[in-house]
Amino acid sequence: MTDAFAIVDVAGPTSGVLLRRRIFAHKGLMLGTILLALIVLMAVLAPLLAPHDPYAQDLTRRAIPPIWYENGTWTHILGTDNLGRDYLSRIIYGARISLLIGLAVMVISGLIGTALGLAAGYFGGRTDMFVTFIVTVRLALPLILVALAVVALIGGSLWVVIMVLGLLKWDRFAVVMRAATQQVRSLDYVAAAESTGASTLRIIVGEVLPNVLPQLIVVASVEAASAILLEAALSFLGLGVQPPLPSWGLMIAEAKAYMFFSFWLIAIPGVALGILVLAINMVGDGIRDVTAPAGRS
Amino acid sequence: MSALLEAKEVTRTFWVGRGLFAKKRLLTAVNNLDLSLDKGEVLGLVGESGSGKSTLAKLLLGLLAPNSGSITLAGSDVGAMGRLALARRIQPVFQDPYSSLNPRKPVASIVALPLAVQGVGAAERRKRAVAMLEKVGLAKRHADVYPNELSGGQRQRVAIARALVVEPEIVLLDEPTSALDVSVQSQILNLLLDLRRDLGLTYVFISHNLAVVEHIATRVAVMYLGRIVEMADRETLFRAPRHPYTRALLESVLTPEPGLGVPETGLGLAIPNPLNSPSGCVFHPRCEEAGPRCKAEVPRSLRSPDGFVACHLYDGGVGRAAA
Amino acid sequence: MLAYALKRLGLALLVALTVSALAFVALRASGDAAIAIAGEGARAEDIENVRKMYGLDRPLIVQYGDWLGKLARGDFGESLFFKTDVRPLVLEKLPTTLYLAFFSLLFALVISIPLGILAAVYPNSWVDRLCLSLAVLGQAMPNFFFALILIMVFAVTLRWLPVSGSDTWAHFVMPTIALGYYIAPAFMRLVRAGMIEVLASDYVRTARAKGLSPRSVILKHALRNALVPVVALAAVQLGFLLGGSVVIETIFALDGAGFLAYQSITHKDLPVMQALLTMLSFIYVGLTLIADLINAWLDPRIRVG
Amino acid sequence: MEPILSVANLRVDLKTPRGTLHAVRGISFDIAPGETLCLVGESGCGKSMTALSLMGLLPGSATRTSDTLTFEGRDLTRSMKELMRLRGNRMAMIFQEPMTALNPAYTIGDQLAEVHRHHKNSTAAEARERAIFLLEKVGITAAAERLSQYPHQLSGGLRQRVMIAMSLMCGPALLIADEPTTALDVTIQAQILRLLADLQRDLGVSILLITHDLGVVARVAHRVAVMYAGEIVESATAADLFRHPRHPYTRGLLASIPIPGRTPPGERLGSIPGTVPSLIGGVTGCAFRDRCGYAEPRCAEDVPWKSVGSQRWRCIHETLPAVAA
Amino acid sequence: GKRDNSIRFAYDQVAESIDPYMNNVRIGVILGQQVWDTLIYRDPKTNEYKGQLATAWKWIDDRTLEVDLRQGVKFHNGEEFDADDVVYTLNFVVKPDSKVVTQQNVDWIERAEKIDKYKARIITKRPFPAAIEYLAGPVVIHPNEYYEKVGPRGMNEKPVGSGPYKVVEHQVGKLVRMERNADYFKDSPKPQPTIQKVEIRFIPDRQTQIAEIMAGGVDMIMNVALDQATQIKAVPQLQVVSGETMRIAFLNFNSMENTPSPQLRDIRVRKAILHAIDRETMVKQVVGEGARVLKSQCFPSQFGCATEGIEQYNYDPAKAKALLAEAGFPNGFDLDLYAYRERNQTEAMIGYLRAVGIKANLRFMQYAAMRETARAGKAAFLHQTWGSFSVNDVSASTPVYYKNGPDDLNRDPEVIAALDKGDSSIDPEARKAAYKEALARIASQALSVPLFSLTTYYVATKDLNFVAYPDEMPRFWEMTFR
Ligand code: HEM
Ligand SMILES: Nc1ncnc2c1ncn2[C@@H]1O[C@H](COP(=O)(O)OP(=O)(O)OP(=O)(O)O)[C@@H](O)[C@H]1O
Ligand SMILES: Nc1ncnc2c1ncn2[C@@H]1O[C@H](COP(=O)(O)OP(=O)(O)OP(=O)(O)O)[C@@H](O)[C@H]1O
Ligand SMILES: [Mg+2]
Ligand SMILES: [Mg+2]
Repeated sequence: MTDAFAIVDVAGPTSGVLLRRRIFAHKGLMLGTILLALIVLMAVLAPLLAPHDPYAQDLTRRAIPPIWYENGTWTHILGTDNLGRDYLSRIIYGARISLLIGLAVMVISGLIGTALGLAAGYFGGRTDMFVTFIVTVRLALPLILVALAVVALIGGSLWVVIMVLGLLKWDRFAVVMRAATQQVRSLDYVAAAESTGASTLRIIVGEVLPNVLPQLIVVASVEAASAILLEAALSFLGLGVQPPLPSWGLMIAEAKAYMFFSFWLIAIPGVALGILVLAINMVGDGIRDVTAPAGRS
Repeated sequence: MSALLEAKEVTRTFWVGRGLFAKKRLLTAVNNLDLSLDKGEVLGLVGESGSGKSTLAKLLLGLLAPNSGSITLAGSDVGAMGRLALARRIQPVFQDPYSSLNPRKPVASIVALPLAVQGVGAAERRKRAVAMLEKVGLAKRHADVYPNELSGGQRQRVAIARALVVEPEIVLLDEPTSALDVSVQSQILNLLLDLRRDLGLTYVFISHNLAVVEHIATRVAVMYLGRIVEMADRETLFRAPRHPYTRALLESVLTPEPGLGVPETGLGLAIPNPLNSPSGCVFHPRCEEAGPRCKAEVPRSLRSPDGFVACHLYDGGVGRAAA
Repeated sequence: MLAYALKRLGLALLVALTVSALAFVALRASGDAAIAIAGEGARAEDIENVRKMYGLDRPLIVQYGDWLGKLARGDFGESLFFKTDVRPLVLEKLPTTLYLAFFSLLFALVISIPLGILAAVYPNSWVDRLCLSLAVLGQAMPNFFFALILIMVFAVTLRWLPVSGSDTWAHFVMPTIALGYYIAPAFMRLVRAGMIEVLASDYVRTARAKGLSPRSVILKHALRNALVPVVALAAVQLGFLLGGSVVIETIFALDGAGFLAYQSITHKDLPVMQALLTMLSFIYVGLTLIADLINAWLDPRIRVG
Repeated sequence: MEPILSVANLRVDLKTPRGTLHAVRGISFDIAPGETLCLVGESGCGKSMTALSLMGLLPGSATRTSDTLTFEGRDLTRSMKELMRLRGNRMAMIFQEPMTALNPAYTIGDQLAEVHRHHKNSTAAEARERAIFLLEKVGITAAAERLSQYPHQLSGGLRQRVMIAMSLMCGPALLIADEPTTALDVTIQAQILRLLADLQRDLGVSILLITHDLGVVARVAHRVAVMYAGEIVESATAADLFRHPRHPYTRGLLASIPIPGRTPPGERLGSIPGTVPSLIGGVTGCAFRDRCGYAEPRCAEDVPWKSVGSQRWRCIHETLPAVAA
Repeated sequence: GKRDNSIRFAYDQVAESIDPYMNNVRIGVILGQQVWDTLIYRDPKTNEYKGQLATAWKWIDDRTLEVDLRQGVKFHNGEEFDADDVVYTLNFVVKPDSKVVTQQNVDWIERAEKIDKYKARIITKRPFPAAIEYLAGPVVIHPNEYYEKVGPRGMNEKPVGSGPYKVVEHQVGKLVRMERNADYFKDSPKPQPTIQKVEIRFIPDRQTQIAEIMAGGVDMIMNVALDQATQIKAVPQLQVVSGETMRIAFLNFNSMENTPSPQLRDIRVRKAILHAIDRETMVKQVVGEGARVLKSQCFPSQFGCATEGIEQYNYDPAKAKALLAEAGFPNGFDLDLYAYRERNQTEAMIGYLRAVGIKANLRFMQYAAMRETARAGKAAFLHQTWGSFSVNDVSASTPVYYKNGPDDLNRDPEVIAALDKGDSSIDPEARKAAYKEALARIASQALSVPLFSLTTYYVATKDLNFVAYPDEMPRFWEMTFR
């Protein structure tokens, strides 16, 4: 049993090293992270990056095409919108709005859904029945319709949209967290923690939550992406964020009037939105892949 | 002598729904069961899968409440005792070392959890956890690794360390070695024996491996469909098993002795189904010696000096000639 | 079986009841219906009259009870905006939306199941990569954006399909694609994940050990089990499509329930809103029931206990 | 007699994120007609990989190489088509988990008949008749009614009997059983093993039985091959192996199980220190040397095969010196 | 299309009912004029009144109008037109129980009386000189027997009028199909229709409408925004026709005590807002051809609409900023701006306001909701438009918002007094003077921002002949294909 008998590196790389290796080997995750980081950076540094005031309008310089068109100009690299506002600046500031919506909705709905899901999965029985019921009720309520109705009745604004979506979009969190918690609940380390006399809260926070975290992150990413798209849909119907706020969804909605003749107006925010959602989804998928016990076989 | 841990007429049922269209049905996992455990004993609990061993373990640990009957620890009711007080006196070790350790926590904090719950300070906690890890044969460097970097045997040591760190009187071991390879199993069994000797522990040792139970237990209880059908000292039970099920069980043990072939157990194919417990003696459909009385009457527990047996054979016969 | 049916029916009723109660309270609380009913140019006393006439001055719970009572008789009340009975109005528009949702679902399934299977059978191959890319890209493009592009390409430029309307099957092509493509990725992922899991299962290994052809292993032994979660998702998605077709119906001027809902929202047409929400919730619960039954057929563990 | 299955220098490599895992590292064995060969060893030593590689059921990440791999004189490595014709037909397999090895979506009748109809081109009625015959043969009463039941309606023991019946549907020459009783209760285990032994006597099939339970090995094996870390370290008839275990690992194993009547209760058991080496990366010399009480520096070099009669083992020691661990 | 001599027309609103009394949307007005006739017809070109169902009319006293009715007119269902129809219709719509939606169009009527088969009298509640204007607009005549039988609901499902087109199919919320009324009475001032069929489809999304007309799915759309209209001009198979309308746009303040935006109580703030908006540029860039900057709070052609001697506020952001600073808002302030249509114009104004430091949050809603909010005193700053129901008299516009009515958010006593004088005087000059006084006061107190008149753009297939009128009414009966 001396070292002379050591056969090979028995331990192999530790799991931490392996995880890091998996993360860096995962192209989607890396690409998604980079894209997302760029967009976040753009949002944070908007005042520094934006060449113009995103709200400054000049009706005499309306709908100037982007630089790659024949009559584009370097003063407005992405051109201007129908009120003569610099499109690039609006896109840059728009990242703030879209990210804020994604994040805020994710946090609100995540808190609600995770609390419900954890409670249902952990306590089971009546609690579970109750949560399952309200999830069913929630699912039976057509999300877009209810969101539209509420926004229509109380008036649209950034925070109204965030609250409405946040209060409506917790269902997936609840469903996934419930299943994940049920699964973790049945594992012996929870029973072991219970037999140490640990309080329920301690068990949920210390034993259950860390183990459902990967699923939580994945759902959170999906929900953030879908919240951003939903806001865009609400804005599209005129019931989302209100102008002059440069939300990408709203920009698409306003640009749709120009789509047949000034396609870039709709294409640019459309592509920006697509890239953001794509990046978030790629990050979510990547996390799912690298944290899955066996990885993708 | 009053028992350290005692279960009296304990019953625990579950509602189980099977399939969409079926009604929920009542499953009696533990049925009117009596059990006592004395200080310093190793009580082996054997029985087939689904016979209620784990449920009984959870009842004893206070993780489940009995539907009826009482469980007392040193005379006081387990249900009324409070989780913390109970946890100081009785701790479990579970079967699967892969699922019994939280994969997101380093080993030291897993072992220290019972101390944290008891309110021990962080520094003290770590010191005691590391000391305990050394006691179960793990190196100091293992304190800061995560469970997935440990082998099955090492994990089970961690689980044992976690159970022992609050210095309980009773350790409840639910099939602690059945997921392990034999070479690791022997290490764990040796460790358990050493710890018991050094710390004066009392064990409840659940297993379906009779050879292991014979090796470690001082007293053995045999469970069948939620009941204990026979309980006796180790020697008595293995030398002179009385209940037909115990006998069949012993006959089924395959010792590594070549040339003996596979024994004929004489048990029928009527696999026990806890959802559909037979009437009378629950074992009668598989029993070679069953008679009409077995179908009709639940056998009483016949006390003997070191235990009891629940079988009509020893309580006035099974009735007319076996069917 | 009967007990099960009754239980599900009870659940459906309870859900619909809760939904309608929620809708009732929320809608009544957020705007004065009397003003909406009295309409353009009404004076304060007109509004007061309306309030008395429609019983809007009574406690909310009494009003709700009243509404329920009428509902039990199949009376959804009268549309404030269209001034006609709500029931025929909704029933007339609902089929369009049901068709649309159904065809979209069908479209999504038809593209996602084969792709999902291929991706699972050849993991990490180019098919798999393609599927994943499609899935990710598909979910990134807002469906209204996609719809507008479809219109631009197929209706305006190529003139292959009519832009809007709901008279012939051709009118449904673009809406179906626009709505269906958006939910297809979820199915694709689920089929792929389910197939990967099932293909790694013991019973598929058994089937292979029996010497069966790969085709029969995949289509007979694996697919059926992998479809169980897909069916459940389909029910949820169909429910989602029913509600989510608002945008698409608006764009394509499809005269369905989604658009009716949009109109009733913007016109504060409470009875219609309420009827739609209640009906949609009922349909949703019905769909989950159907999904359960299909799953019971697919998986006998559910069917025979 | 010609061996029915002949394996020489079989290797199975698996690609894993940590590197290539050599699950099976050059093992050779034969099985004679009507013989039961037991492959015994601890978890992860490559038993299942060996079995799966014979059946051509290795996971996609695995590659198999061998010098010889013949079954009934046919080279199994030649064509996948041929292999598919053989498996389920001439060679059949039973798996460890009776709970999950049957497809939950189909009746056992379907699943039994399917294999017969596939290989024998039989009619539904013929297949059904054969299924009933075999179910009765494996001790299932009311066989005809069982055909319309679903797997989940049967207990584990019954399901394993169904699996056995299924493997016998086409009258195979070789049955590969990978831990067929590990998941079962001791009483059921005894019943199943006995059934297998009886079937072998009646039908004359060869059995490759994989297990980690030395008790099972002792009772049912004709010959035994002990695996450690992807290699066979010792092979012998059951009688020889238990009477004279030659390899230190075999000895360690036998010492670590309590044997009723022989091991004094409450005494410390023998044990093998350390843990199984990782199979990732190359290993030269004896893989057991880091846990072996008899190890010497020579063990790191090529270790020769020793043999006495039909007993063969791979160790530098002819007989073990008296130094204990 | 031209081939089958039919017009497919798309519109973005649905009429809640086709019965002209039971809806208050423009498409309802459009339908009303195709399917029904009014007693009097106002020539859209000359603004001259002509007899339609009436042949003559005269005021008997200042509350009684006597009308002679045309003979030989038949409704689409064959019912003959006579005084009963007039009497029944008018008496029906003034009854509160009838729940007529367009109250303001009929609530000047007290009742109608039949004199003989072809003569009737209309009695007004008070002297009402504008009655002729209304009888020439929204007050259509229904067939009494049919209407009595089926009521407004039946009228909606199967409309029957006497107009140049008859409805052959009505799918609620979806489309209305009409066919030429071959028996349309020859003497009508509306010419005999030549287009065989008109299909009015409801397409809510403007963009879809444009796609439809570009794809040839419809023949005509209207209310196209300036930008799109400009661009569509480049499409060879389409024509763009525009015309100024009587609809005026203005910003309205709530300057009363309980205003939600107390900043607006300060006249300097209001003046700052007037100076902040570049109306000239807006007219050129976002409103459209034919539109004009308004000099006072009324449509210039309206009787009494003074434009001289009214205080004018030119575009001067620096001055606006200075005024704001003077008022104590050097860094501007936040307020809500309510709007319901011409959203791009509202947004442009938000941009202008922002440039001087006022952050206006857009609250975009349906008209009714906006008006409710304003009437409840919860909205202080509104982007309104007003079409005066095409009535060419200031009495139909300015007083609505400034004469102490429910929509008056300022209640300036001087304005109220002056407007009242104008409305109740009979002498034209006195009226003019009174209105001018009111308008001047509104301007000097900066109680409104008169913006501009609006233009309506129509897009149609190239081969359709039609004219755009200031009343935003497409007249299918006079359209033809080239
Ligand atoms: C035949 C003559 C007219 C009749 C019978 C009439 C009737 C109506 C009706 C039904 C509405 C409802 C909403 C709408 O379509 O805008 C309305 C409201 C309105 N009308 Fe007119 N209208 C007429 C002409 C006009 C004209 C020419 C204008 C302006 C140029 C105008 C300005 C308005 C305004 C500002 C509203 C407020 C509601 C809204 O715009 O949604 N109207 N009138
Ligand atoms: N939470 C529960 N809900 C429903 N049934 C349960 C529950 N826990 C246990 N059971 C049932 O109670 C019976 C006894 O289970 P238990 O786990 O105690 O058996 P066991 O003897 O420990 O078996 P094994 O040897 O397989 O661990 C089984 O039939 C089991 O299915
Ligand atoms: N799909 C796989 N991917 C990667 N490694 C695998 C896979 N399957 C098995 N292995 C590894 O291959 C080695 C041999 O596995 P095998 O299943 O043959 O062991 P075994 O002897 O059958 O063990 P057990 O007794 O646990 O069944 C093990 O180290 C195992 O971890
Ligand atoms: Mg158990
Ligand atoms: Mg194995």
